[in-house]
Amino acid sequence: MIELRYFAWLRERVGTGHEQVETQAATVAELIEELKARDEGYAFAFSDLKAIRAAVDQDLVDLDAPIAGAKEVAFFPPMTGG
Amino acid sequence: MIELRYFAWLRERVGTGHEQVETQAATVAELIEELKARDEGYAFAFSDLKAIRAAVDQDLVDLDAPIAGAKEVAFFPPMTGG
Amino acid sequence: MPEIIVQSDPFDMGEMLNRFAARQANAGAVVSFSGIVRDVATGDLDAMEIEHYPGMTEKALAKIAGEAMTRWQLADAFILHRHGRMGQGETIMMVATASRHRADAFAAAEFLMDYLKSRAPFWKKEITGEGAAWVAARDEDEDALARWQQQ
Amino acid sequence: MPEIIVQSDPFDMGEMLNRFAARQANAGAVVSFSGIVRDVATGDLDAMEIEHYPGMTEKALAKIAGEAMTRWQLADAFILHRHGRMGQGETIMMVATASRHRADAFAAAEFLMDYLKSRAPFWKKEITGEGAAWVAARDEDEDALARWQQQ
Repeated sequence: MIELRYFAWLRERVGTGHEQVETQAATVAELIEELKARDEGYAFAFSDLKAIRAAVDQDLVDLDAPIAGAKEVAFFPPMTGG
Repeated sequence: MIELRYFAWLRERVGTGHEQVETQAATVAELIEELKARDEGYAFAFSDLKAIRAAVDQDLVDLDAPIAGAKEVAFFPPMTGG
Repeated sequence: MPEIIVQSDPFDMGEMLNRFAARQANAGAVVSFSGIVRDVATGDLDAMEIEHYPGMTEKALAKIAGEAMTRWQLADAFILHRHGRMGQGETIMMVATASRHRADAFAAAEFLMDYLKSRAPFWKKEITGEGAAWVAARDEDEDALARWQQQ
Repeated sequence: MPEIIVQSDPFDMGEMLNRFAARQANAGAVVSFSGIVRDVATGDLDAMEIEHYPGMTEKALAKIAGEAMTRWQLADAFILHRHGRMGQGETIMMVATASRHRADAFAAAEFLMDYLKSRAPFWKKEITGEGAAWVAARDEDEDALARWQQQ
């Protein structure tokens, strides 16, 4: 089981801030494909991959990063701190 | 009559912070030559022209600047503010 | 060690600057940056809301500060970033750097800001008379980051 | 109009930063630089004494600040510089800039510092156990200035 976390408008579109999933995905990108296949809400949330950032165990990663052994994968839009 | 002012080590070497002089000099550089001709103290103070900065009426100028009509000419080493 | 603070409470930027400067035994140059909630173009901002990723936030800020400490001759660095709701004129965040060399203090503070803007997990939302809208990331913030990677 | 203060009295950098930031109605980015008296290499600094050129000092600082206001999109600028005698750890001077754009606030503050260092009529003298010595101007301060002239 992996803990998924969502932030900002991605959280609003998905409709939850976190959930636990079983996944066969090897990478973040494959995990996104699994999520998009679930329903229209997820498909819409992840429709523009250029606007999606991801973190594996709280480290920012590229979408082709592996998720083997990860406890937590987070998805969010580009950050706007400062 | 022009008011001359000296600052920092130039003031210490000349031995005064200000004085009034009559001068025939047309430029700052000519004025320096007149001063150097006065005595050894002035000659020593102005011996390294690369280390001399000047202001005419409180505006920083190059040594070849004219002094016609100036009320105040100041001499000092390179500035070390901040 | 750089000090990192993440909090929702308001803070006093002057007090933080004094506190930071007071612990610099021998660094003559102190630079600070403060970000303040400003109005939107339409002039009807009610509040700003900042969401963050607890846990990752502290980790990302510590990493950025550590990187600044190795890239420049810094005596110290400080980052404070708020989350939650704040009104116009309130201070959102602050960074401070201390060095013997002013160029290092300036460069490191600007580096911290550029990284904070687009690599620390904060998301701003503007609440106006029209409703609430997430602030879009700006291309120029990515460009600002790129210059540090070239070095 | 930029505010220029030349004084011998100590001042509180945090208080000055707060005062400056409080009058920025709509500039989200505030940068400050503070210079603090630090020890000399031999470790026996008793005090620093700063001589200046009353009249020209204020004029030179106002000119530098005015130039910063035209070169960058600044909402405001502030310069405070002390003269006279001050001990280790005391604040010598401070500049602050405010802008809607952080890059402008940073660049203008660094520009003000580079000009202040070698174009404002201040001269530093270090008083140590060995006696008093005028601080020599540094080539790198002239180099720092040169980059602004190329633009």
